[in-house]
Amino acid sequence: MIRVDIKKQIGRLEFSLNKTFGDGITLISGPSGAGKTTLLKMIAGLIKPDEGIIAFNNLPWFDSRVRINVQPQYRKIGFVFQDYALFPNMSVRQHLEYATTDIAWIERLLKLGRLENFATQRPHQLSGGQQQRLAILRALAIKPQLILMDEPFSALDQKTKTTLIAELQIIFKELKVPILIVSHNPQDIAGIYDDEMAIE
Amino acid sequence: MIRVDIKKQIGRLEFSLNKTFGDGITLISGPSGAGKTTLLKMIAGLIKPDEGIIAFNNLPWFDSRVRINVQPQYRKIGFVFQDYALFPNMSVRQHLEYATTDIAWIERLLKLGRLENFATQRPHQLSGGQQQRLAILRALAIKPQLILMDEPFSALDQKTKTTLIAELQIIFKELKVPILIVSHNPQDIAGIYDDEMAIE
Amino acid sequence: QTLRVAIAANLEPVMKVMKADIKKQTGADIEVISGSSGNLATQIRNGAPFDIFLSADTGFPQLLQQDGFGIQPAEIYAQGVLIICSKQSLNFSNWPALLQQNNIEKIAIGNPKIAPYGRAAMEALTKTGIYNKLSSKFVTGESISQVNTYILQGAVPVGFTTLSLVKDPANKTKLYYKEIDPKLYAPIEQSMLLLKNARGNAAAAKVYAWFKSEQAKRILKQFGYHVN
Amino acid sequence: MDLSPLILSLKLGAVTTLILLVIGLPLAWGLSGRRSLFKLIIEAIVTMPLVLPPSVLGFYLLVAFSPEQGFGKWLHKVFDLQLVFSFKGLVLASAIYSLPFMVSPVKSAFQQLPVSLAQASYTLGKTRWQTFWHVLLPNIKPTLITAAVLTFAHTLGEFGVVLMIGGNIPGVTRVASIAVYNSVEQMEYATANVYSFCLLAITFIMVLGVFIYNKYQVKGPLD
Amino acid sequence: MDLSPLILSLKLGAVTTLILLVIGLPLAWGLSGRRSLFKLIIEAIVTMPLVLPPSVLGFYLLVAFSPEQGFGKWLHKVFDLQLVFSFKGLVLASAIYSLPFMVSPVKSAFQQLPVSLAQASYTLGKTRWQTFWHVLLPNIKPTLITAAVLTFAHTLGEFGVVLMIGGNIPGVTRVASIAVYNSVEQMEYATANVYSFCLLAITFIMVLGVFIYNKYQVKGPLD
Ligand SMILES: Nc1ncnc2c1ncn2[C@@H]1O[C@H](COP(=O)(O)OP(=O)(O)OP(=O)(O)O)[C@@H](O)[C@H]1O
Ligand SMILES: Nc1ncnc2c1ncn2[C@@H]1O[C@H](COP(=O)(O)OP(=O)(O)OP(=O)(O)O)[C@@H](O)[C@H]1O
Ligand code: MOO
Ligand SMILES: [Mg+2]
Ligand SMILES: [Mg+2]
Repeated sequence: MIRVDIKKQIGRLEFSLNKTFGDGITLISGPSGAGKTTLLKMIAGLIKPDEGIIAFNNLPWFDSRVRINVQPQYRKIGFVFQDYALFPNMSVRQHLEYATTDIAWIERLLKLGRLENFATQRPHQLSGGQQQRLAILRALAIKPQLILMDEPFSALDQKTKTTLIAELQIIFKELKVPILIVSHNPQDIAGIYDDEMAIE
Repeated sequence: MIRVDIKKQIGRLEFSLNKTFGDGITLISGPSGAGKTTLLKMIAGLIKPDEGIIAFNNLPWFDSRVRINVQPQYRKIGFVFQDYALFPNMSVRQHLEYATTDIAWIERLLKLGRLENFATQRPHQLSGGQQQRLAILRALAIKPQLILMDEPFSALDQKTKTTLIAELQIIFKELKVPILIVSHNPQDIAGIYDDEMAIE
Repeated sequence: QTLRVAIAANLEPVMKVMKADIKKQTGADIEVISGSSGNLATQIRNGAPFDIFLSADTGFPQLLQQDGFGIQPAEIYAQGVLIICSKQSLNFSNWPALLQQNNIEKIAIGNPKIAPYGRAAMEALTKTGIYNKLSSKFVTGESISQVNTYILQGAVPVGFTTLSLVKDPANKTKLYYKEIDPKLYAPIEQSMLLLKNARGNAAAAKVYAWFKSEQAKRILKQFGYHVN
Repeated sequence: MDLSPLILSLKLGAVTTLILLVIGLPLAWGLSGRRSLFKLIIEAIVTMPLVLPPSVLGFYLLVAFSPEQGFGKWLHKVFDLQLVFSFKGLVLASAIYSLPFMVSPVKSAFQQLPVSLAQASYTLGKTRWQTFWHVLLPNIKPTLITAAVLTFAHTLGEFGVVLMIGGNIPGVTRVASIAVYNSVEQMEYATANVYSFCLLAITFIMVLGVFIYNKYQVKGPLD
Repeated sequence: MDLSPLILSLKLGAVTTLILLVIGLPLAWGLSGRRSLFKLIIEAIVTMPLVLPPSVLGFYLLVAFSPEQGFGKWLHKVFDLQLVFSFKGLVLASAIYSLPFMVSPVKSAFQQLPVSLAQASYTLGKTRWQTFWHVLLPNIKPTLITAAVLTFAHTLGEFGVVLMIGGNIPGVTRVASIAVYNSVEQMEYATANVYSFCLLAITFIMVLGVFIYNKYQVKGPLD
């Protein structure tokens, strides 16, 4: 469970939100430029809100009044970046090995993302959809206590997407953590999300 | 009209295609990693096919037998890159000014992409969807004789997408050129595409 | 037009005094370029646009003359004096023994190959039979003025240099020194050469002649040089 | 006090940096592209001055350009050009000497740029030169400025080559680094201090200016 | 022929480069981050040696470390450490002198990396150090190698400082650049040639090796 009650001035945009996200999947939607990415980054501790509170399971991660700001490292978040943010120097497998030492888990993830045959390739040698799948796998690799996904399926074709989401659901069930998915294609995860939030 | 009859070895993947694309929109689909991006880059002259012919309006752009390979500069193609490939040093307006000197055209494009208010921002100050719209505008700015779009709407929400596509259609009609759109969401341009091609 | 006079480093203190006098007597403005005698000779060989060369020995000017870089034969203008010198009040009465003591860790000398004062120092050390014993203590200066710097900055406890250093009224540092017995080294006969660059240059000839004047000799004497 | 060595040094630094910007940037760009044996060799040659101690470089320049012999004699006779013991010679030497300081970092920076940037520019109909000027160069600006400063500074600090082929001629080749050396040798420590201080002050201000400019490049509220 | 100057030069270059890798990389990384007045000042100080002609640096080191006075005397007494006329002194001087050649290009390269790389690493629970080692450093490898080569070469080329505080002691401080200078002064051109050639050959091979390694980094069929 994560409680978010924050304000942030982004250029001309006055962003504010007060919401509690429970376990399970929350779909976050909203027009382009509404501040969805910024929200996820604030929850992850990568951008500092101007004021407010972010609390995970009643543990404060950010509190502007008492100047608490837990480093992203300690938040144990699986973050799928909208632009992937893959490491150009690492092969597919190295990405996962960097995140976890659990080899069985790595194998399972590679299979999940259909990337077994590309394990030694670097990001610039992958197609757009392959890169995006790697971004998802890397986020899951650390077995996070909170998952933030920023348009995680935008580069995938229907079939790949459907199978991937089906298999992801199994993992999500195992992990039993709050999952925030920013997506402009609600039909992608139609029927499997538990909550919904529109920004602006 | 563009005729493509080429072969290319991509790692393990043996890519080959023989097809003629007429004016109007062709939807290209296919699973992730099938070679869609590679195809567009070969047509644009950014990747060299192993062998074959690419001819635009019967003018050879590439012909492996006679070693013709027209430079990308002279192909006058509007290319929307899957990863945008925006220029970090240029503001939104500068992107368009770099591509064309036609100020009225620039204003029209900015309005089309709803980026008038972001004209002075650089790519890293734009949201994902704003970046993608800029990539589309830049490709149109040169008034191309062929348009190649690689997943051009993947980062846009439904509403933005619908209005954008409606307005794009007007421009496409004006330009009367072949338009190849790689997309895994055929419903995005449902009803407006004239031809369809699946890879693999 | 200014004249360029290349001088051996040991002449630096003297030259500061001479410059004003040359201007007064001959009307010529001179630019002074200083270095070790050997270094300057090499530069002259490779086209350095100098008019007059004042060396710290006779060999370098003579060789230059032989190879066609001079206008007329080299002439001796002074004889230099080698000293052992320190900032510390050391007792130099038996300097060969002193130098062998452990507390003297470094000894500065000029580079024997290019600085005639360095060569003289080496001869003196060899004649007293201690050169080889001291070899690990030597610090070699490019020219005698680098040796002077080492002494004055206390980078070395002792060094072999020119008498003109301690005769320099501009030098405010208290120095302790002893002249080396002239029998221990071949006389430092300093020669000068009018270079081919000065051909047809009356001012250069005038300045060259000035160095042989009584006035020049008087100044050289003040700085401890022997002149005849 | 004689300011000419300082002025000479700054002039030498400025001229050399300018020349190297003109020569070095296109060169760096050319070398950043696809590998080929030819490029590898050019690259090695460009890097040579880097591994050459200034005295070695000075020595070879002296041998090559000494007006008493060979090529230098010919230059002297035919063009009345003497490259040893002249300012032109120092410029030539400094340009050779500092070339890799311009080329190497800039080349690395070009290599770090994603290829898609140039590709996007090409599809817009832009030539390689336009792409170079408007897309590639602006995106390596921090490195570019750093390289220019390194080059300028490296030239100011030039000592060995100048000592070898400069001849320490006031107003022509007695640059500040040599003047300091001389002042020290002549026990004029005050003069040495003044030269050193001026050199430091001028360049310090310059460098600080560049840094501040570099740092306060447009940045958004979320950076 | 006496090979010790060559060996000494290579040793000096290697030791200095190693020291500067250890000190310079973290420094460059720290300086690449957000702007602050403190960092700006540190950066200016790091850059100082760049604008210092070697003769100036040499003179001040001589004054500072002279064993007869002040700090140098204290070092000598307490640690029995003499920094003038010793190899250690040359290492110190070279490290100061070459510091900006390591720090500046590496810093620029760090600045050119997208911030999201470090951010992604942080979200994986990695510390700043882990991120530095595994993500940032590997992604600036071409620049890193270039900087190391520049540093090594700059140290090999060191001449002015060594001339000032080295004292030309065979096997201790007579490095190759000095040996060449000396040979030329003594008109022993053959010796100068041999030293120059050896230095060139060794380093040329080294540099070429680095380039080839750098170029043949994993690249795919579509690059
Ligand atoms: N560094 C920045 N400087 C200035 N404005 C910025 C910066 N980053 C983002 N913005 C602006 O903040 C707003 C919100 O951006 P954000 O990336 O959060 O949008 P988003 O909801 O994720 O949009 P999208 O669906 O297009 O990805 C946008 O209007 C964007 O232009
Ligand atoms: N530089 C490269 N080196 C090796 N393999 C590459 C390289 N670039 C692409 N590939 C491989 O070529 C295949 C086709 O890539 P391409 O980018 O054309 O796919 P795509 O159809 O665009 O896929 P997507 O829908 O995921 O973007 C993929 O399997 C990819 O891994
Ligand atoms: O004055 Mo000298 O030539 O350095 O011995
Ligand atoms: Mg976003
Ligand atoms: Mg693709």
